[in-house]
Amino acid sequence: MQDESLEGIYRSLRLIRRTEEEISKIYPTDKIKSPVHLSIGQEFIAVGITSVLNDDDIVSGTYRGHAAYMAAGGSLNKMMAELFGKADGCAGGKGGSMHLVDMENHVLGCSAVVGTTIPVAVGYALATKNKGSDQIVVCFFGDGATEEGVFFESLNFASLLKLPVLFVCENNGLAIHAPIESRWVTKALCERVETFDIYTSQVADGNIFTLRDSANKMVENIRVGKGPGFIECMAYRWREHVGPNEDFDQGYRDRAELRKWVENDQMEKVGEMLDEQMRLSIDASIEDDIVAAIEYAEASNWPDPNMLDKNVFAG
Amino acid sequence: MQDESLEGIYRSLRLIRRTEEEISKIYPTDKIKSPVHLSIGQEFIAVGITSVLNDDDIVSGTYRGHAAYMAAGGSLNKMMAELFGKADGCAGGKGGSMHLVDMENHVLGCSAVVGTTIPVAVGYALATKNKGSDQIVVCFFGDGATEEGVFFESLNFASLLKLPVLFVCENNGLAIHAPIESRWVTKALCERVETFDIYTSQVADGNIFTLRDSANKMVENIRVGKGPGFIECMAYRWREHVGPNEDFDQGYRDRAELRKWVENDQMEKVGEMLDEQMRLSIDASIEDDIVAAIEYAEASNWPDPNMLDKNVFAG
Amino acid sequence: MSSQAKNISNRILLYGDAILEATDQEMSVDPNVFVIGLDVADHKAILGSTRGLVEKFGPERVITTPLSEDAITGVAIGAAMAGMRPIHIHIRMDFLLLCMNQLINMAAKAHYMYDGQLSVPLVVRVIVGRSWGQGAQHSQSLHSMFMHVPGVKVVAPSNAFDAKGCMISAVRDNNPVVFIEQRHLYYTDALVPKHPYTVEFGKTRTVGKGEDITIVAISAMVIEAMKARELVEEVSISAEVLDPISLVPLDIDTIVASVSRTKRLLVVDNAWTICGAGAEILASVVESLGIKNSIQVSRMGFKHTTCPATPALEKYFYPTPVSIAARAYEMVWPNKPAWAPDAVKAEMAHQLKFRGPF
Amino acid sequence: MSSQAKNISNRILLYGDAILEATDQEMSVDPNVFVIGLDVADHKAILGSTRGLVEKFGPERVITTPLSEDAITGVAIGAAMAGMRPIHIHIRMDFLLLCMNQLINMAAKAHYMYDGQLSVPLVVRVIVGRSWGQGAQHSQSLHSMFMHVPGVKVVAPSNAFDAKGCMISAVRDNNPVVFIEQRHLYYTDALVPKHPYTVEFGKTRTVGKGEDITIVAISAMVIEAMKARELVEEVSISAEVLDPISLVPLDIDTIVASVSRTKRLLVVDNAWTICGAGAEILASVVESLGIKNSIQVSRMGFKHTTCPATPALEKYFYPTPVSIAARAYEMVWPNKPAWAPDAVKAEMAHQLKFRGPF
Ligand SMILES: Cc1ncc(C[n+]2csc(CCOP(=O)(O)OP(=O)(O)O)c2C)c(N)n1
Ligand SMILES: Cc1ncc(C[n+]2csc(CCOP(=O)(O)OP(=O)(O)O)c2C)c(N)n1
Ligand SMILES: [Mg+2]
Ligand SMILES: [Mg+2]
Repeated sequence: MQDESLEGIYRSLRLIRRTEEEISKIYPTDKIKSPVHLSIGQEFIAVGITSVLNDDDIVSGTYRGHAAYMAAGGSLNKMMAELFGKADGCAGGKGGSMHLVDMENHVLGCSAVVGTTIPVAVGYALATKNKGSDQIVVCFFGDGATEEGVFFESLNFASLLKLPVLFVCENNGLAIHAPIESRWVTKALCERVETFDIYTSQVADGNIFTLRDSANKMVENIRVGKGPGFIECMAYRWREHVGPNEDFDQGYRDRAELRKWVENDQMEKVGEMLDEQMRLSIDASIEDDIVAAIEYAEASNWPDPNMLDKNVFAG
Repeated sequence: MQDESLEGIYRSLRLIRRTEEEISKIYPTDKIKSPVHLSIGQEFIAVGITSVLNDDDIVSGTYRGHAAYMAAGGSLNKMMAELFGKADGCAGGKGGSMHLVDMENHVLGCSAVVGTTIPVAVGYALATKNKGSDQIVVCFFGDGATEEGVFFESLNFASLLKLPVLFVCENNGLAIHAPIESRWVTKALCERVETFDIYTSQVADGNIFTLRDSANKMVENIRVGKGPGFIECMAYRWREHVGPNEDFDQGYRDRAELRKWVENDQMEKVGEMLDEQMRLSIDASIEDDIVAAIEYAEASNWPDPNMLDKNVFAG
Repeated sequence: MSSQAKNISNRILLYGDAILEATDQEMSVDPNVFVIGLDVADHKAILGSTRGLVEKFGPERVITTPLSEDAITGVAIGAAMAGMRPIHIHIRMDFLLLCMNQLINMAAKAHYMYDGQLSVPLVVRVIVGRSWGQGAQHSQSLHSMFMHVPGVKVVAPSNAFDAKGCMISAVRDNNPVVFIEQRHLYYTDALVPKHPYTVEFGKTRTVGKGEDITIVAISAMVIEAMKARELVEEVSISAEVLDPISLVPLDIDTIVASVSRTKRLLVVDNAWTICGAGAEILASVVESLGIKNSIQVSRMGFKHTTCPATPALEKYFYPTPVSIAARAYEMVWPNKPAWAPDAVKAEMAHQLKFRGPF
Repeated sequence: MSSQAKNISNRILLYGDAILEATDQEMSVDPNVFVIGLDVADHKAILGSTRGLVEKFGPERVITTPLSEDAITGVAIGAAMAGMRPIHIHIRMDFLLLCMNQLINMAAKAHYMYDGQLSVPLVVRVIVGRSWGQGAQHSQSLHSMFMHVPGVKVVAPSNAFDAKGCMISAVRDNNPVVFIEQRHLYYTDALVPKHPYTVEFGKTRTVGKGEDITIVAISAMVIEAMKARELVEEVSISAEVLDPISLVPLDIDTIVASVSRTKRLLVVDNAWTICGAGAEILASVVESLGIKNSIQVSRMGFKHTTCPATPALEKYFYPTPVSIAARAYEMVWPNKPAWAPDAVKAEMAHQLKFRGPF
């Protein structure tokens, strides 16, 4: 799906990071007309996973969906315009940051209701299987989503029918501000998922290559019809739950935790593996892309008022 | 809750069996104005479990609730009147067979929507715990109910708060006519439940004493505050899903299976352990009770039409 | 016999068989159509309405599921987004309450929220229970909840002919369609052409012409209203009975036109009335007629109580031909003493072939 | 300062603080009252409305939960059946769609279905979102779904005074109560007595007297309607604004009495109109006034579309003081040319303190 060369991986990591940093700079100007749930620090999951996919595989993300959308190759211009509420946004401004979509680039619509996309992704996989295509569907969601009953129902059904879906739990240990200890009675998520006869793997080292290895094995299994896979990838949310800022002053978590993750920042680590010149040229081209996307969003028109009642029903 | 002597256990097994047999005899007369989901053959579960409870423990059953209701000591007269749709029914005729209730005897209301009572039972347990009482709540449900997402949500929450609830899954291998293999991708239910840090035990031998042993240990743990327990008890539904008859002619299951279970009929087995005289006198008194209950139901009035809009709201 | 042979395509078919035939025909021509749900492939075959489908199309296209209404609804939505056309079946409409999140937050909104990039051609078949102790949780008809939210179509065919035509329309529709089948309708039959045909949504049908009062009846209440229409003939009241067939889209114009003539509107719904389809129809008609064309209006439906299991109370819960006739009389002759139809005729109008258990 | 000191019990309180005070006071007097839900004990404290409760009453009475709305609703119901009085909080009403089964099939029906043996004194607090890209899934106000089903009470206080009084009533009520808090109301304040007091359900309040038209406004629309009332004064229209406060039970009599005088009824809801509270109120009023007292009626509410995220479209989605004023004018002067209020005044009426993000 996404260039799996080192350069490609770095480009993607960097693009997501820098785009979200710019989003957070623009945010106080009120040009972005939408709550934003940033992925900063968690980008390696979306990038690692999509880097092992085929071009026509399907990606399903959440309201914290910028990373999955960009990693999957969703249009940056259209995403930015969507955040600005403009007519050229990927959802014509109707969706905003929480409802990104880009079917041309195989990004399924994101949802603001936690867990809602999980069975939908499974259903999409049912269709790709039925059509005999070898597409697989990757379904991203947070640790909080695994507490919703629909998660288990979806696992059982996907496994019963051996559907080509890779579940990826981005476990950042938080649901808004609630620490996982207040929500999970044990951490035995992978063991639980295995009881549904689903291959699982936990990636705890925050390393994108460990994640890629896991994902590669899973995807291989899935493509040969062995049914769903499940990856629990530990991560850390660097910014506040919603909004552009940090929130370590709020007392519910400790900046020391952040430091560990920053030291292990996969964008930097992968960047360091690249030739300096190469890296600089990638960085420069990304800045151009972001500037262009912001200009695109600014220049785009507001949706015409008569769009309000368009697309309530499909023709 | 229920007499735990051999006689008591036999009495309860026999009462449920004979009552349901009478129900199935009456059924074709259309005096019973309600679908009936009989427990015949599965009575040993309700009886085994309730025989280890205290008088003030709470029992929560399902639409297949006659056995749990009777085993817990719910009024037989009122149950029969309820089936007849009469004013003296345990729910004044408003509930019917699927919505039995007898709060005086600690039987929580049953529900016709599968799985619905599970979190409700957990909530009741939250209240008994908060009140510092040592009541526990037993929550009966079928194998099908474990497929509903709310089951997992309930397990997680009950275990997080270490609530005094004993979950009892009556696994008869069927949901209506769908065999478990078409619904469960694996049989690892107990393993799955254990990942929520809940004590589990599977009772596969259909033996009421094995079940009582398991239940006794669970209840002890629960009472000392160790949190919920879970028992999966294998069983077999001797009659059709709903209605008074057998349905081995329908081709979805084999009478040979029934035979194994009939040979192991716990009512007979326990009966055989009793002194012949004792058994006969219990049997006779049960027949009297059933006759009396039917008479009670017949004699009871139809609910007055003005009851239609009573109790929509509590005062 | 020979006339039947000549026009073999016009048979008498039961309601459930009409739905079955529509499903079979659409599955035969479009490989994207599939059936999914609890018990769709067992020997009871959803009151016969899926009989034989699994044998003909295989278990990949007639998918039995675990008890997981919420996820399965999401699965159907996802498959629909990928271009398939699922028919998800629920043996009771009450169970939709388990999957409202998927239906309302996802299916109803997807096409709009993703600005047309995705659509959800999903049929949700639901049976509405009644009688034989169905009680509180097996008797609800919750169509007004779906009417309330933009993005879902709602149909409630009252007879076998419409059932087949609406089912074919629903399957071919590119939107989520909630397809409501009242349980008692399964005991009714009608002339049903054999060839595939569609009944267009948004066309109110005049099922009985009349001059004195317009009775709009929904789902199984069409049958009750038609019986009431016969009963009021006895007192020279000519009632026009309309069947909207689809509630979203709702053809209000035909209703308004009828009411403009009769000056009286009675809506009889197979549901509670508060914020129900009847409230909507009354309000719309009155808004559109304006103050100068004032009319008499009334609503009937479930009594505003939970549904009791016992027949002793349940019989007062539903509108009947007798209660509808009495209400119509009251509206036409507000100042005459109350009237009730002849007991024998009323009894006959009341009869139904159905008897329990489900 | 000294007058404030004299009557310290009459302070200006924000909407959220009024709810907090009610909760605190009820928890203090009744150990059975407890709070449960996602995020009820974090530093944001549900827009401040649970601030300090966990410190005061401990985590056993202010229970943070996993993301399991369905089960937690059942848990609250079970605890209520056992005699406790839970307040279950949802940061968005849209999430109730995850627990409709428990709310409708269980909470609403239990008291009836078990013939009074059980009751469910449960308060379900829900916040209705608006603006700043809330969009399709964070903006719904689904009160009509609950009005439709017997057994649930529904309240939607439009100001801090009612919020406190209704919360205390809700907690003491022996039935499930859905308590609706529109997000923007959190920026409004009112005089709120310090002592615990109740606002009785089923009493429509006249918030502005008038002669020419009756505007029934629901939840936050009361504020918009009051601004519209000012705007139409410019054209000598005297509008009466009514706030039903509770939708179940609904005091229709006060509305009917007002409309009998003004002959014009406009309902402005913070929700979709089809099968909405407005449909119900229109239908009930027209039914009860009968053909001889014909009146002019109209409804406003959400545009019948999914809610768009972009403000460029969202601004046309909601009724505003301007659109309400224009509609009222049209109803009072149907034959005069259309009118819109003075732009500057309209703008001022439009202003709100709120600005995003949530
Ligand atoms: C069903 C539902 N319940 C509650 C919310 C409010 N909410 C929004 S995000 C969130 C936390 C989700 O946590 P997680 O799944 O771990 O994702 P993360 O935000 O950490 O990426 C909650 C509770 C919601 N959007 N949907
Ligand atoms: C939520 C829900 N879905 C479907 C049904 C229809 N239904 C009634 S009983 C039943 C089977 C339940 O199986 P199980 O839980 O194993 O209980 P059993 O009947 O075997 O005792 C089904 C699917 C229902 N009542 N509720
Ligand atoms: Mg998280
Ligand atoms: Mg079973």
